[in-house]
Amino acid sequence: MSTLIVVDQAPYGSWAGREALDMTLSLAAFDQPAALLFIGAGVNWLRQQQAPEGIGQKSLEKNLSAAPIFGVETIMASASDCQRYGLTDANTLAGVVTVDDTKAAMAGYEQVAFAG
Amino acid sequence: MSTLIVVDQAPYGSWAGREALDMTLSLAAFDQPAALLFIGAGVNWLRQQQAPEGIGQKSLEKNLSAAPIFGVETIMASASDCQRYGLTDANTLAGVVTVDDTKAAMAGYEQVAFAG
Amino acid sequence: MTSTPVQTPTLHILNKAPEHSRFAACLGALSPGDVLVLSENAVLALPARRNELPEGTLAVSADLSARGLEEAFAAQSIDYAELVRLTEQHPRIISW
Amino acid sequence: MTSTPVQTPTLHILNKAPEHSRFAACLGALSPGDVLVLSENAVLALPARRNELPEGTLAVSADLSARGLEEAFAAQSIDYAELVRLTEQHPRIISW
Amino acid sequence: MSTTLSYTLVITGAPWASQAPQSALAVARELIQANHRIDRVFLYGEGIHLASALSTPPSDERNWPREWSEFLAEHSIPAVACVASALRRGLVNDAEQARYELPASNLRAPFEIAGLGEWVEGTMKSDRVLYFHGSI
Amino acid sequence: MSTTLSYTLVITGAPWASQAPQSALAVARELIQANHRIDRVFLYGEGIHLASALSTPPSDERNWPREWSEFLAEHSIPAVACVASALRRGLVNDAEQARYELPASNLRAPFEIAGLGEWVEGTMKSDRVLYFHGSI
Repeated sequence: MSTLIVVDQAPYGSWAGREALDMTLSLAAFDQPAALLFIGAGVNWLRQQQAPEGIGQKSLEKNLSAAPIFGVETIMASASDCQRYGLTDANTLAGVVTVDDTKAAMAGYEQVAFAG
Repeated sequence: MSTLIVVDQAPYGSWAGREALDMTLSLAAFDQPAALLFIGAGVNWLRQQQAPEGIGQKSLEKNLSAAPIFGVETIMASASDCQRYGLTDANTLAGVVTVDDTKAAMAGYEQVAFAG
Repeated sequence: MTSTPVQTPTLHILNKAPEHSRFAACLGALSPGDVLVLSENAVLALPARRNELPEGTLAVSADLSARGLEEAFAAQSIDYAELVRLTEQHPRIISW
Repeated sequence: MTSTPVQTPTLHILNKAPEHSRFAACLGALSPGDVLVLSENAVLALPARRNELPEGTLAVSADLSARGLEEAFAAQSIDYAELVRLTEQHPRIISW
Repeated sequence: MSTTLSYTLVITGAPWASQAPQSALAVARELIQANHRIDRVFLYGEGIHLASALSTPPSDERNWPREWSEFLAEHSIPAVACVASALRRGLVNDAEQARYELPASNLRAPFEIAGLGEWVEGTMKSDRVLYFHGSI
Repeated sequence: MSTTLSYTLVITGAPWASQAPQSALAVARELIQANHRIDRVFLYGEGIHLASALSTPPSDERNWPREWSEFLAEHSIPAVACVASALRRGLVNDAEQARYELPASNLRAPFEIAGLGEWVEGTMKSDRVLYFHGSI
């Protein structure tokens, strides 16, 4: 059963992105095919050089970068939303696959869920 | 100190509208000039014949209608948002003043606040 | 890697108000044969954005009634029992 | 009834992402002389909707840094001490 | 269709902040009515507040945590609040109270506290997984 | 400007669902630094969860309820959770526990429980009222 977890909420203003990553890592820990798709303001989770110490939070940047090591098969992001938020190859986390057609990306998974 | 409480959240999907009304009524109870402004999806609080028993909630319709009796000086709604959501004189609570210029409406109050 | 497109018709249950960014994301993800059910705040799209909704869009009756919309949109109204039947018929369900 | 327009310049503190309906509502409520400070998720408007923001828009430094935007938008960045000074200078403040 | 299906319900919206617990309960009742099986209810994120033993709404308002716990007990449906979501947000059972030396516990029976593995099992074994999110 | 002003801070966003308590604490510290007076902190709606005595985040994460309560105690700042918001959402003190015969109380000192009148007084008497909402 392949599962796609979708993140559309901006980083640090809510916990939804972290909780989505936890869900994805849990699936992977149980050897379930799992992937992440970032859309809308959610794509901003993928920017390099996040430094949330000043707001008393921990960066998710390392955790996201390490997700493939823990079995998360793909991290995708909407190409148009990345463009809208000024995310380019130069400032986006390595390993993120941008997709032009998020509808097609979603269609590739048997289950699609949001964290909140 | 005149206060305008603004409601922009849709009815029944969250508690913000109720909590906004409670704030407004509290101001009025202390003889503080208070008014309500509904904008965006919040204008739907003002539709007649709300019957939320089926979702286990209480209607706010009577409380809103009675607000002027308890000293709330004005209930305003964005004219363009009412139009967008199909609210007309025929299906809107009595006593609501539609305003074309919400910016000007807000400017008339010393304090402007949201419930959440 | 399971990237073969799943062609199963999907049941989309959408509870966000039309102004919410996830509302538009849901509309953009609909394929022919999918079923869209509006619940909670999303039923407000019937008076507001009716032309953008696919034909056959359904809405939860209790949520329509709560918001004073049951009479105007009775033709599209379904109760919770019918929503359950739709979940029986659709192995693939997305809750937006 | 206090409906005389208040002409005091207003400090607007906006914490919603640019996709949030309250973001647009805030931009629509700005008058000349008002000050707009973006905080939390709203700082994402700097890369996304810069052209729509009024000249002189400020953003909270800690929120820019958190989201990897401090370097690119340092010119508009203010710390919490400067935010407090803005609240001193503006008796009328709206938190969006 | 008269086949019995199994469901996992995931609730991520809190009572009194969202309509999620209400909608989920309405659907859950119909599932039982239609002879389906609810494998488990999983509370995640803000949804964990549904398992509070201390919620005390005004007497003329519905008490969603109480109604949910009665429904779960009546139909012997397992219900779990995600431990990571719950601890952060101040929802703890007796074991967590003891472990972290907290002044009280506030988990309402029959809800239990467990990990995301319970949710993963739902996605693997239940015929359907339904999510109930907040709407803002 | 070196004049001392008085502030009321209203927090409506919950910890671990919003950034509101963090932003409010950062501003509050600067207000004290700048010799201003904080008349009171008022928790409303979802914001009441900041007054939980049971929040137990992982040890490598900040504990906002604890940091807030330490800050309030250090500077003798009154802090109030709205009673209507709190009771619904399962935040109660000993008095409410006794009155409603609840199994526990979970209000963290020095937070207290009181009505919206405290907020109204803030809007009347404080020079500034700052709101800290959730951002979704």
